[in-house]
Amino acid sequence: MFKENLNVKKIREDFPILKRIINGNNIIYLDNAATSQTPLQVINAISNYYKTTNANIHRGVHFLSQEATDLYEKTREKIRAHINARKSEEIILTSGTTHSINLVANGFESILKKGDELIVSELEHHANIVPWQMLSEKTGALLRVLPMKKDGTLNLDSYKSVLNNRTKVVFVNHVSNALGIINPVKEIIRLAHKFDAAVLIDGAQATPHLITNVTDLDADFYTTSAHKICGPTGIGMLYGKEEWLKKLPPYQGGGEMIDQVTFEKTTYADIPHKFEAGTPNIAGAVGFGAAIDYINKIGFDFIESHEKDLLKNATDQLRKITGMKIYGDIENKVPVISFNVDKVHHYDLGTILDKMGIAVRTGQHCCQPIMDFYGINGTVRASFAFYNTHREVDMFVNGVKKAVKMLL
Amino acid sequence: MFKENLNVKKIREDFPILKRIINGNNIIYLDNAATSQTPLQVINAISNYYKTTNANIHRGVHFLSQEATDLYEKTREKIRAHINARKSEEIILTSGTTHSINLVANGFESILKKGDELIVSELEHHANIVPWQMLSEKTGALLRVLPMKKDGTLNLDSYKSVLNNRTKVVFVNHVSNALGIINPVKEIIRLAHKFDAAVLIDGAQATPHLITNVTDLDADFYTTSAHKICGPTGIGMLYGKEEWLKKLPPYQGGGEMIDQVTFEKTTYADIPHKFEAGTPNIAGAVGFGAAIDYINKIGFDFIESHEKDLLKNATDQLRKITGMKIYGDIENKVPVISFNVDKVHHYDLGTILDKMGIAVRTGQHCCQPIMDFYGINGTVRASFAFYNTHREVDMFVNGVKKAVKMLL
Amino acid sequence: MSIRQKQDEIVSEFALFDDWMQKYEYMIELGKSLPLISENNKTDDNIIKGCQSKVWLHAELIKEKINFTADSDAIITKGIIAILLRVFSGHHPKEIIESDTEFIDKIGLKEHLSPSRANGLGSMIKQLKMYAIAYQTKLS
Amino acid sequence: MSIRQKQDEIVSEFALFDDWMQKYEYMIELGKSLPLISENNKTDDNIIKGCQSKVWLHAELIKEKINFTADSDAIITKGIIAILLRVFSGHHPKEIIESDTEFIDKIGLKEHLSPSRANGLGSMIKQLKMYAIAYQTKLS
Ligand SMILES: Cc1ncc(COP(=O)(O)O)c(C=O)c1O
Ligand SMILES: Cc1ncc(COP(=O)(O)O)c(C=O)c1O
Repeated sequence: MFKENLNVKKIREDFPILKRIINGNNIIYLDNAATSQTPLQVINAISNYYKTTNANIHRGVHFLSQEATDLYEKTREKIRAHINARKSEEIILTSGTTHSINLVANGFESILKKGDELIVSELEHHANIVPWQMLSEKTGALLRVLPMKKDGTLNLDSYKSVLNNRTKVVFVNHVSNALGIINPVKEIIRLAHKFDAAVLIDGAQATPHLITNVTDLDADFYTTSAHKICGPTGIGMLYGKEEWLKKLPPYQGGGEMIDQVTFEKTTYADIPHKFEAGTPNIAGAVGFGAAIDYINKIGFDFIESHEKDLLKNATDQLRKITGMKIYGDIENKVPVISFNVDKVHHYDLGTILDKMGIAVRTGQHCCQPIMDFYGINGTVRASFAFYNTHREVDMFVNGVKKAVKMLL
Repeated sequence: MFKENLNVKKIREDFPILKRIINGNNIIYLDNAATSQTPLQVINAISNYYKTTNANIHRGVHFLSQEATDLYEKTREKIRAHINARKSEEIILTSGTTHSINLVANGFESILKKGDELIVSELEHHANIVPWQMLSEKTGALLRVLPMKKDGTLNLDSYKSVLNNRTKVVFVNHVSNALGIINPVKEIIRLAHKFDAAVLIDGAQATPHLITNVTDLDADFYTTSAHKICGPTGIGMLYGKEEWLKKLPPYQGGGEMIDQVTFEKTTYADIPHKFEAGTPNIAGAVGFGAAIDYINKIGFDFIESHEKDLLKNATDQLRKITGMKIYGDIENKVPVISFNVDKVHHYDLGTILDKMGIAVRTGQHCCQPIMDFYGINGTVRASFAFYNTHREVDMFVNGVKKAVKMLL
Repeated sequence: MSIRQKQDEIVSEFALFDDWMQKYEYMIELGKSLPLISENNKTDDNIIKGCQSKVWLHAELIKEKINFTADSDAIITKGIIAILLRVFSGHHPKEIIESDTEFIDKIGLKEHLSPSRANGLGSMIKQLKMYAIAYQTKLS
Repeated sequence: MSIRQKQDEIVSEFALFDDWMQKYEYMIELGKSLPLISENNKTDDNIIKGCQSKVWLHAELIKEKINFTADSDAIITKGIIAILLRVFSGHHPKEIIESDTEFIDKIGLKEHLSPSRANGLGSMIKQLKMYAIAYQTKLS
């Protein structure tokens, strides 16, 4: 039996949305892998920014502009410290993981030649597939697949046989959003580096649950979105090793990313500014900084241990339901459970759960290749966060039981 | 003499930042062209979104996701109505003008051939130059210039001589951010259409001051940023005619913009989703919608007439200062004044004004070609908004006089 | 019975339910019991692209009236389809064109027709109307 | 006088000012009065890229001490340069390397050294230290 953690009760006070009533029931929010909820600390940081500091940043001589620039740059430094990057110039603020990955894929257009190879894992989110497909079409580089196994883990033996001297970039998520499995990215990077291939790690689902250390991983690129780690929408980051960021051409053209502009010739600014064209999401960056402070205050020791309990509790109970099939049901996971119940359509199950006030995600989770692998067209995905309780787990499991009974 | 408008006093209550004290003085914010201030109505819309509705949109079956999707889509419709577009699918939500322009320029890569021509006005912001330079390099299309005249207006005669059958895209701002001059974009579009060239109008500086009617203008593309019209950072829009948006390939790859994904072949969703990869800035969109409601409540009749008064008041007074040089000093302007004082460096003037609590922008304003045209390396730019007062104009003019006295 | 009358009938039926449970149990029952479409009309051509639950819709003009058959792989979607077909099938194109779907709102299932809902029902109604318009053109 | 002593001296001087006006008037005066760099050292090579006000910096090693000269097109920037040169010019590379710029904070001009400030002074101090490091290596 799992005892309710007393800290969680206090933590929940930070999240006004968790008191929301849906269809007569208190909401049980289990769609955290799609987006996490936002604590008052972050909401207030954003409001205060607009109430006291709002100004366009960089190159402004006036007070507010300086203050806004300092806040913006402070977030860059907070991210650097949080993921243990060497230099803050290695942190690019983007509008999210999708933008980060597109920026890198676009940059490789000038580097790749026909005959070069890219390796994508079968577990990827569309955000880490489509930009590379577009790149592959433009450059003639071949897109090869790092296949998954039945249990949801990656097949490293196949990976070794796909890797070769022509491999230029490997892109793998740190944690799969559809299954929650933590991938052996350090090993994947080590193997790729033997062939001098760059590795991009999509950390969108990892950063909410684990401490990331890009230096220890030796990742060439690492991405995440603030909205998955208690931060605001419209802001995210790209970590890139200095050598790589200097090598890649800029992505978008505009203000702030230039050095000199004439109609004949334009020269670009240094990193990180080269990649930050236009007015950035300044308030979003302020919120992102507040979110990093917030999760560090909660602490990853607590997050990891509480989430592990939630996952175990939910998995243990779900497994007992007749016809239950959990995809990627292994130990090494973040608290994400993707499942189906025999003869029940995931959409129906999600709809009934919603009527009970239980928010889960249903469908393909932007991972059609995984669905194709399992020969299904979707799953129900319950994803937990550190502010979820064991009582919510119980109500969720009861909800599933009740819904299945209605639907069968 | 100008009398203080009583409505303005009430309006200012909506903007808490206007009460901020800088160096012992109440701030006088005259950097509105860089970013406008944010009213409580917008700040609260964003906070409330996070406190009650926050969820990832599209394809979610649960209540919050539906509610968030509705809010997001409502903003699209509000923008459509506000700029009088025909269909809401013609509105793409982007992270801002820079993103919007890059999206279009990138799309033309697949359309242009070597020998095709692009026309850029000499008045453009770097955001409307650099993406097209990058495109020109990639495609071999020639970048030709629509020149400006001494008074800051565009030389339409030269334009006519540059336009020809090879012209594929013309890009001009509706209002110049460095000078504030309103350009004859309807005529520019009409002339370009004779040669079947597409026209992109950068409306970043127009939408805060004028009602835009894209259908009347017959613009092919029109862009703006929410942060310039009382909205949040990190969100903006691209209007594109349906025919064009269908013709252009997607910009970024990722979730939401796809129809089917396999490693062999990916097909894309319809417009507008084709151009909205990944989790958008949902809270930003909510704030953008609130900003449109807000400025429409204030009303453009009021905005235009009050701003005209502010501009006249400030211009009349500044002209009397010895050594004053106003760039683009004509009638047909929004309330932006770009100037220098003989023998005074713009940076010094801006610094002293800042010490008095007066926020102006100094430098090139991301318009190096205009600076090159005038043979200067910067100006002081005071830009007004509907919440500025005549008292602020007076204090600003006095501030300039005092600063010049100190510096000479 | 006219489309309007059928709609009113359904609204009164649904008024009897005390809560969402009863309502959804009823829809699930409808979804389970109705044979909706013949297998040879369940073609890819007849598929309406929703994201998660597939919807097939087939239309035939029989004596100036449109006969709709449809199906879905999700049971709740199927239940709502059953209700929609009961209302719209067997009517003259003109009547279908002139009708609305407000009754869905009245019986508290509005969210299922939202264009952002991942079940294809919104698109199904659009498609249903498109058939009516197409056949109407043919008839006139 | 050591760098530290000069810094303390400047801090006491600035403590006499009642408000920002006096302080800036003093800096403007400094900026106007000092001949900072000889025209033939005002080359593009010696330019430090700030965005709005240009800064030129020239360094020479004379008898194990670095002699700095500098200039700017903006007068306030020039004033601060005058202060910086008074402090750092004429010292042994080692002393320069070991010194800090905290006194700028104490006299209330910190914002001018912020890396985001558009006047190139932040970069100028970096460059100044780089010269010291370069000459130090040469000497040792
Ligand atoms: C005319 C013009 N175009 C484009 C931009 C770029 O807008 P943003 O920085 O919001 O992308 C600006 C803003 O400075 C502008 O004034
Ligand atoms: C693994 C993974 N990669 C990428 C993304 C895309 O992130 P965003 O939508 O914030 O750009 C997501 C979010 O759904 C994700 O889970």
